[in-house]
Amino acid sequence: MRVFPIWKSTVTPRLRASAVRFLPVLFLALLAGCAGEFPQSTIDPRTDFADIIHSLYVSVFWWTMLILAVVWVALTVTLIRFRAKPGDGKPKQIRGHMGLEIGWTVGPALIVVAIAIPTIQAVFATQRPISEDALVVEVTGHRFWWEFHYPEQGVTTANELWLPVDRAVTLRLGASDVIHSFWVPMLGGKRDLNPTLAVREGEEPKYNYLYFTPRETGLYMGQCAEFCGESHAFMAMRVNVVSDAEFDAWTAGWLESRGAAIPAAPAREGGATEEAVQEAEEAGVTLQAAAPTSAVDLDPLAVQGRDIFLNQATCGACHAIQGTAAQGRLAPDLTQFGLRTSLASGILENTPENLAAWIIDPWRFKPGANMPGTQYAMDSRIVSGNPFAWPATGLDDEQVRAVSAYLLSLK
Amino acid sequence: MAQAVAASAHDAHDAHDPHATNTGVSNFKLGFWVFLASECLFFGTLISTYMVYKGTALEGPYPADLFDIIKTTISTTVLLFSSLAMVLALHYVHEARKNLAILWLFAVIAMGGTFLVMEYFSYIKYIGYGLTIGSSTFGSSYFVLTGTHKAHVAVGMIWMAILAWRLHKGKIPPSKSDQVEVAGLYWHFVDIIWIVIFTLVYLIP
Amino acid sequence: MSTATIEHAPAGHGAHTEPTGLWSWITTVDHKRIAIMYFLAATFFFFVGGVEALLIRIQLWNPEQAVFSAELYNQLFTMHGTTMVFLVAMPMAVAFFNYIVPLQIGARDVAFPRLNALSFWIFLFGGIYINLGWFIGAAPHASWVGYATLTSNAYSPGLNTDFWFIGLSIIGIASIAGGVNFITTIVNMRAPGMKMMRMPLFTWMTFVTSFLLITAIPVIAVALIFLGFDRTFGSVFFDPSMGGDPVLWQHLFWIFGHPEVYILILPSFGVISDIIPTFSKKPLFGYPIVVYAGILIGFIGWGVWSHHMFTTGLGPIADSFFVAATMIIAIPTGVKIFNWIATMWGGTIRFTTAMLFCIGLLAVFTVGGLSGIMHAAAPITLQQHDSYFVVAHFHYVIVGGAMMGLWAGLYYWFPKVTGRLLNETLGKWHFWTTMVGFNLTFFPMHFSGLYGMPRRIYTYSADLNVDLFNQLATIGAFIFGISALIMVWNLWHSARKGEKAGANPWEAATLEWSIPSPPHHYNFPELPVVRSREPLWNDGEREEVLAVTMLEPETEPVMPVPSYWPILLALSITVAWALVMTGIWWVIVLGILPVFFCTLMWAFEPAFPEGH
Amino acid sequence: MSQTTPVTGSGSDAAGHAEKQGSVALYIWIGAILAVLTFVEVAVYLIEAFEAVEVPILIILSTVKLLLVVMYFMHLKMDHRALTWLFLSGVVLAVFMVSALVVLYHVLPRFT
Repeated sequence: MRVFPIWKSTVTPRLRASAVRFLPVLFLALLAGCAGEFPQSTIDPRTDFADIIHSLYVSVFWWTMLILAVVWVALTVTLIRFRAKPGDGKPKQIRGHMGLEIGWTVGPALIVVAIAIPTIQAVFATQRPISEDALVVEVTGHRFWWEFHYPEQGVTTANELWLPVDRAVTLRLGASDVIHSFWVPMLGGKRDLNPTLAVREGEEPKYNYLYFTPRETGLYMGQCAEFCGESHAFMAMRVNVVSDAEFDAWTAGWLESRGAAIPAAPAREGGATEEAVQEAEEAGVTLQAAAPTSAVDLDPLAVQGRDIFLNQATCGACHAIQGTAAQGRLAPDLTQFGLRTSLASGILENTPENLAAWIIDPWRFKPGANMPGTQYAMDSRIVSGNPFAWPATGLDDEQVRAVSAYLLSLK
Repeated sequence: MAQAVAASAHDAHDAHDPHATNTGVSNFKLGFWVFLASECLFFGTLISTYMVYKGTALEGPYPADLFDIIKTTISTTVLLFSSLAMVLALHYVHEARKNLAILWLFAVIAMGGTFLVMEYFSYIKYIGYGLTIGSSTFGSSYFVLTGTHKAHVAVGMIWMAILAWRLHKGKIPPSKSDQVEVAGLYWHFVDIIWIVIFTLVYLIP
Repeated sequence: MSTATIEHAPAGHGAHTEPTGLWSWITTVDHKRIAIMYFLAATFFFFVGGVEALLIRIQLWNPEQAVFSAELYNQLFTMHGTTMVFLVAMPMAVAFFNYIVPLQIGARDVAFPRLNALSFWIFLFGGIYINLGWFIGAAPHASWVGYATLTSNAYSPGLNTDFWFIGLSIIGIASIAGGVNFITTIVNMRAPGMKMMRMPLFTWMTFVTSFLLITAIPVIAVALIFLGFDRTFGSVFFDPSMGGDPVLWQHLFWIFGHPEVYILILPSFGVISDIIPTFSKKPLFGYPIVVYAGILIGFIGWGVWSHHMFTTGLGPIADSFFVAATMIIAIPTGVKIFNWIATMWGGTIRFTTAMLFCIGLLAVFTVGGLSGIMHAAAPITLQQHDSYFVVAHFHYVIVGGAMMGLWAGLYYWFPKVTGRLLNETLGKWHFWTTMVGFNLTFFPMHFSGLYGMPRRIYTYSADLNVDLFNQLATIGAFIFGISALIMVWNLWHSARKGEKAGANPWEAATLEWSIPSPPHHYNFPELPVVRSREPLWNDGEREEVLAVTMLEPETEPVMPVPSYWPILLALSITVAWALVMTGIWWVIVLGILPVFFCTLMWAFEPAFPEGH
Repeated sequence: MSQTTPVTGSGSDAAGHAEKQGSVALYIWIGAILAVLTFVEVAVYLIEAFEAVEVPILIILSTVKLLLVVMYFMHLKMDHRALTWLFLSGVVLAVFMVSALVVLYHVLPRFT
């Protein structure tokens, strides 16, 4: 009997390659019977790191399908062929067969080796720095929000991570309270943020790291992947991968908000320099880089809001806004807050209504959060023993609107 | 647990037919060896934790500030000799020399007691230097490890006392020597755990 | 019936008629009664954990919906996991160990009958204790793995975590005692001629499981003690600000936790290794290989724990070691599956409900095993860890493996326990609703995981686009719930009105089928002498001759006497442990005194009737 | 696992207890050796010349002590082989666990 190599003759190599790659995805989508956008898909890689994982996944997927097919076919054939029929006699009493035993030990062992070798290669490939001049971001997990600090640029932000496209990134991961896990599926696999251990003087604390290079601009969704308490489900984040110019403009804007002298370029491309801002403007980026920190630029409501924020409600005890007296480090840095697309660590769209509702009652959206509402203190709804405490802000709706207007004006 | 397993001495079927088991070893003794295997893991975890935290204490006192090797060597030797006393006690139970057996059991209790008293004073000293269960990872792992061991010694002493009393009452003839033998296994096991602790905690820097 | 049985009791043993009444159950030391109590308690907890699962599924029906509060949801999934692992799967397996192992090896009871009773009562009180939190609204809420710092006083104030760590450590005592008991029983109490390599596979796997129990449980016990000290006495084992490493908790938990997985699955492997030959009318294919594979799984299972920690950041060298060790386990597991299929090959397969569950296990457990291979590849785990993909994986392994096997065993051995067959029609309904419900619940979770839905989340964003998968899962869960109701109805109905079974309704080969159903409380009037691996099949040649012969009738089987000290000791241990929660030293000392007293009373109480 | 022989009613051990025990002299000898080994350990600890080889020597010495107690005081040498296997399973896993954790915490970090 002639064997038709259907696979070989009808599929072009290129198509085949892409089929091998996307068949599992297709197969899954078909089975699911629905197609749509999956912003946290683990099988839609957009970085080198995610690519390595995905290609390993695809190859292991096919190996497992092969094994599954063998087992299921053998099982089905056996069940049909040897079902009890009327008049069956006593079957032959077979106790074993050494050849078969060796066969089905060695066979799977070979498959295991075939899987293990690329796996271990991938283990090493994904756990070493990509390049010397990678952009370093120090990520700190808090209950229930993310802090991002760019030591090279001197920029600190929260919940929305900005990364330049096509530049290697090193994320240094740590946590301030419990274990969290950084997971933006399209950018690659997760890595835990362990609470940073206190060490003896002169010793370096241990951190975890993630290394990758985003290769497409876009807004990527992620969330905490290690159970961290009551609002674990609401600890989301967004990663904004932008062009170099946009990134530089963003950092420059942040530094300008701070009102401090822009530091000299310490590393590659000088972080955020004035030239970079100019370049960005020349490139036609419409980003509002220069932050209007002077009262002149603000509408009256926002001015009133700033006063409430800084003086009446003393939000600055926990929050920081660069260029103002607010320099708290317990809660998200709100500089350039108006640029954020989301609030409350990625769970709400950043609209004035949502912001007002959040300021009035954070627990409505994020139970267990450390932020006080307008009517209740930070610890009043938490069982005793919470080390954090802050009184209710006591703002009325008008004041809340003012604060919202102020925060949204921070661009 | 130790008590529960020990207490099931009477459970063993060999109470009425000592030689009906497959191995010829009584259920009680065999079961106790299995229990000791389990205890290995129990102490193994405690020792692992001590080893993991070795050298990570943020602030003193550190082991080097505290440990008095000479004193610890003396208490270790006392515990070692209590094992010798234990094995002699068992020997005389086999030989049906009740009074000698009781005497050696008392020796076991006395030496165990000496060990505990010496260790108690070193605890007092350490606490005086500021080492507590909450002062550092060294304090936590050291006190829980050695404290668990001391609890085992204390349970063993009570067990020996009960055996001595039963021997005195004539309730442990040579045919029931298992009761003493298993207690001995327990005591020796506690001893070898100390051998390990002495080396890993006190001697290895 | 081709196999002869001994339907008579030795004459003149009126004293051995079984006592009845509640008191006789409370004080019983009979392994069969203890087994039944284990089974009933585990079934009760199965429904508790099942209701928790259904509530979880209701909450996840739609995205961004809030049927319960986040705090209550956290309690629900924590208790679902804790309950299903420690209060359902384990004790259910122990119920089978208790009933079947002594019968399979030809013993009259386990090695330590009173210790056995103690194990049961401790388990029961511990199980109740963990659940007490529900009544004051403070059920455990830090997930079943209880990762450190989340369980510390700072982040878990209140009693929630106290109920968890105290309850679990109480149950641990029961498990270690059970493990000691079964190892001793199997090594020491086999009938004449029952060599190790003649033991039925279920007994073998009980043996291996018991080793895992006595070696793995102490590790979690110590970890729980550390946690208790941290919470109660201010030690700093897991306090990062003092250099205490939360990752150490993960190590200790998974050093226990991975053997625990095999504690759950190996008994089921044993069960189906006994059932498949019976309903294929062929001896187990490759008996020694299946035995060695089981031992190997247990042994290697001890060295793979860090594959639960690939995202923890142990570094590539450690990761690679655990990748390799984990993948090696796939080999003996695969060997077992092929041996089971080969056992059926060439046989005459009868599709009884018990056999259907075995086949179901082979079909779905393989799926779970293969997703396990994906997780063994560390980089893939970086994407799938703590996502619903993992939830799908371990439910395929634990429900599709462990529970399926136990249900197979239920249909297989129910006639031995009650003397009546379970209704086959209801049984098939049970099987098919289980298969449909189970797969509908857990298969879609692979997709929600692949599309980025983390586990242990109270609700999910509508943007994730995983509503459909969650809704399928919820529908499946309710079908699955119905299947459990069918099972219970079948148990209730058949126990009273089922068809009479006789001694060996399945024409099985092992020793437990040589005695009447239900067995006398002393099991074997005379101890059998065994000459082959299938004593009732006469070494493969099915004839009307027994490969079991009975020794000369003993004058009187001497059975241990009932005792109330096990339940009292169990109660005092539970109370003593609970008092540790107070952290007041004299209360703790007072709590220990009753334990001491009960232990002494137990020790001095004769286990056998006077004169023996 | 344990190799056991199915014995029923075989009284081979019936009178065996006394024979299986060592003599008093043996026990005293073992006790003396244990004491000497302990002093050697302390000497190794105190004498600075041994610093380089201190750890392996200490581990070997304490293993010898441990084996002496288990084999003679606990009679494992004279008892049924099954007991050795049962106990060994626990010892092996415990040693494996301690060494694995020490390697994970104190050795591997040096390579990264």
